Amino acid sequence: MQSAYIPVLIYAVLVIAFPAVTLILAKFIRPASTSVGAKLKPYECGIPPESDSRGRYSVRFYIVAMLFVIFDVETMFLIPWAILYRGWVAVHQGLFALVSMVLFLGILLVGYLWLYKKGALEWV
Amino acid sequence: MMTSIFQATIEFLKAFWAPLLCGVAIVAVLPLIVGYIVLVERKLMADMQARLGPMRVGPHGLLQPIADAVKLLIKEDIIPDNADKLVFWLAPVLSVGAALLSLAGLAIGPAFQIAQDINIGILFVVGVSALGIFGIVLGGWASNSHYSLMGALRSSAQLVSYETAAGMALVSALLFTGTLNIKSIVEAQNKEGIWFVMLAPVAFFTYLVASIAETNRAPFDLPEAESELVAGYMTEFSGFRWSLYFLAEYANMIVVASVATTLFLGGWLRPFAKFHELPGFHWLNFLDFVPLLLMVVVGVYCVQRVPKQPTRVQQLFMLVVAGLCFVLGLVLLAPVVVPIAKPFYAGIHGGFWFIFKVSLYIYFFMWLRFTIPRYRFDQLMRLGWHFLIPLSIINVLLVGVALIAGSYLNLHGWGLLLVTTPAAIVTLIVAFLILAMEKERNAPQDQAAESDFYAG
Amino acid sequence: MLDKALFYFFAGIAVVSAVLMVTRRNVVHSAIFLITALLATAGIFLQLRAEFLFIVQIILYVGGIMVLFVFVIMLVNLDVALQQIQFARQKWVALFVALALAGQVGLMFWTSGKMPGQGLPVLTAAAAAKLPPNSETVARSLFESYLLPFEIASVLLLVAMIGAVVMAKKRA
Amino acid sequence: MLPIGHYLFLSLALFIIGVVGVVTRRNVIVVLMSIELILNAVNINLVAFSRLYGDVAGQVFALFIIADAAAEAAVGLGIIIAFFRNRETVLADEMDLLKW
Repeated sequence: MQSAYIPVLIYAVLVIAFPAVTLILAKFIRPASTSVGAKLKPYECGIPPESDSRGRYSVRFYIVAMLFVIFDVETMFLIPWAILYRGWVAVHQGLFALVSMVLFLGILLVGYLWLYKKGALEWV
Repeated sequence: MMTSIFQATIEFLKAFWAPLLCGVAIVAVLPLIVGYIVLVERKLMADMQARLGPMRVGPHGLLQPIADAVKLLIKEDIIPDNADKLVFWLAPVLSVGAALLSLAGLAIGPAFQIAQDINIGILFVVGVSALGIFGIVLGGWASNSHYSLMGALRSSAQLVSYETAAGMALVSALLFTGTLNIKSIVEAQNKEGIWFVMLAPVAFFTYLVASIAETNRAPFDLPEAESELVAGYMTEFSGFRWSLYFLAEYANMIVVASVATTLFLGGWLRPFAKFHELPGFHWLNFLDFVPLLLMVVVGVYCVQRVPKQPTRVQQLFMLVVAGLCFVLGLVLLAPVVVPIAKPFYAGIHGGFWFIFKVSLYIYFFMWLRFTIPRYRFDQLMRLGWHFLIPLSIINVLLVGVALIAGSYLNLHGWGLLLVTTPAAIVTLIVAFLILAMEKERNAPQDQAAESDFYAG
Repeated sequence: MLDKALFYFFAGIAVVSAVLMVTRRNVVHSAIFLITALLATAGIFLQLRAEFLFIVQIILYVGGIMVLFVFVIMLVNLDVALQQIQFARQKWVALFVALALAGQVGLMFWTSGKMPGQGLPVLTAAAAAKLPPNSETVARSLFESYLLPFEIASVLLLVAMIGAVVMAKKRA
Repeated sequence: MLPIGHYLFLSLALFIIGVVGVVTRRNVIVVLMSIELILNAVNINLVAFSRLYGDVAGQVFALFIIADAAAEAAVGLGIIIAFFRNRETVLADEMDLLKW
């Protein structure tokens, strides 16, 4: 572990402890909850809940998350490219670097355009 | 044995006292800052709607955040019957933890940073703050209510859609910096003598829109659209748990504003910071006195308001606020005029400019919230997937082309504008083409429901 | 000393949450424990001086792939599923596989005549000095030595994108 | 300074847990998550050896493995969604038809 991360680790503990400890402390400060019955039901504008909420939802949410993962991978490959790009440009290798990235992005853009044409990105 | 542990602790504190102090300060002060941001937001909203806003607690409602905090702390804690107790407890903690932890990577001034000089700097901030999505989606799932789960799914769908655009905007800026280290990013802008907002305006715009959507602020506050979803993923959360989500939301706002400030607006640099380093006096160096001027104006305003206060206590309070402003002004003046204090210039003025820019960015968020009506969810997703993402990808490539052209023309600093501005203009033309295409595509929109791609 | 403590800390979290992930009934709890395990692994990466991979692990694995998992769990999560038997009748197969793998490693140590960990090369500071600045070195290696795999990765992603959409779309 | 064996053991432990998960769990989503665990174990090995030899190639390969895991998760979960729409279940042993 590089020493620069040790404060981060301690800070992480602090940051998780802060809300957790306050949540626990708040338990002692506030008056005990005496709620029963309807108050503890999920809020559905006053009507008793019809069903368990953990049911089926639209597949579109999956498509959004899936496309996000793919584009996220793409971004993570773009970032190392981006930080080296100026160095390559300075030694006039920029064109090669750009073409290799255009190829990478181009292949993915084919997929994007296919989705766009198919209407798979509607609503999405 | 005891002494050796004691010695090790001393060594440890010696090595890390500054970042640790920053950490403790952030955790201790941030809730307060967030409280006051909320107050400022309410006051601004009231002002724009010709109301007064909170006035009761303290002079001009200045103690309102503290009253709110106490209220939230002692409120009844309701856990719904069918909730998953462990996850219900964990989710708000996760949300606030991710938002606060990501602050560790940011540098308020050259010295105020918890993760000093880490190699992955900006990615650390972006990556860790993205983990907050689990707080949202798990919180919505745990409360076992339709509104919560729907709000959580919507919110996280929105977050992930705009994260890609934000990431691409980030890449555009990183093309100029050549590093991920936060300090080096700011230094690169100092060396270049020009902020990246000028060199990559389209990326800044993309990041701006994406960051509003990522923080669930109006006009993209779909997850909490009261008229449709009650309060989205927070519906079942009350009292202190709710306030943790609230804290996370505002902390996230600070995070995105800081990232934008660091990447595009020159971080802690003063405008035209290059002239400060030059020997002799340049007329642009009057900017060194702007902080003082600002403080004096606020102080004088407070003094002038003193007679209008109804009670003695409030008058005294106003005077104290004015005095604080003057003292702050003096502190900000010292590094400019007192020779001994010169080494602290970067620290003190850096902090001022950074906070100033972050405040402006957040002010812009608020302004938008008071001005623009809410989007519909499909409009929001279309804006993200059909407009921002292709635009930002094209922008990355065009900025790359511009940089190559710049290297052949041997351009630096302000000269780079010669190549980046045409690139930005081309990107804008592409943007208008995309918009026109979208408009044509969406013209016969009513039949769309029948040919639903994912139905069934 | 600190290195060792941190390793055991992260490794402990990783193993414990991995076990919990496999044994929990509730899929959402499993996902939470997998996230913990992945974050602990990110800590191990950091300890191994792979800063860039640490953040890639957090952004891609935890912030990307796990979000996808959680989404799908939300989409298909019926409470009926919780009441069903969660474990297949293949306990013996699992035990056999685990024992075989462990036995193989044990045999390796038995034949080498050394205790686990002994005699193996130690991670030296000299080797670590070659790694930073990490993002830059990784980027250099990626684009100078592994450019072709990089381009092929985009084909893989394209296939994944189209395949997943075709899977999820309604049947004609 | 730790010997490489520690990391190999950690990796092995995660690998075995992953394999046990794949073999024993009925829920396909958990099976996929166990596969992620296995891939993760591989990554630990790669990064540990990259640290041992001071060569970043291992980290680059770990990067590729993560990209691969993303693709695998996308397609795998797509299959699960398609399966769930038809059978209203995500249990592996109910996947007993080649075509439905």
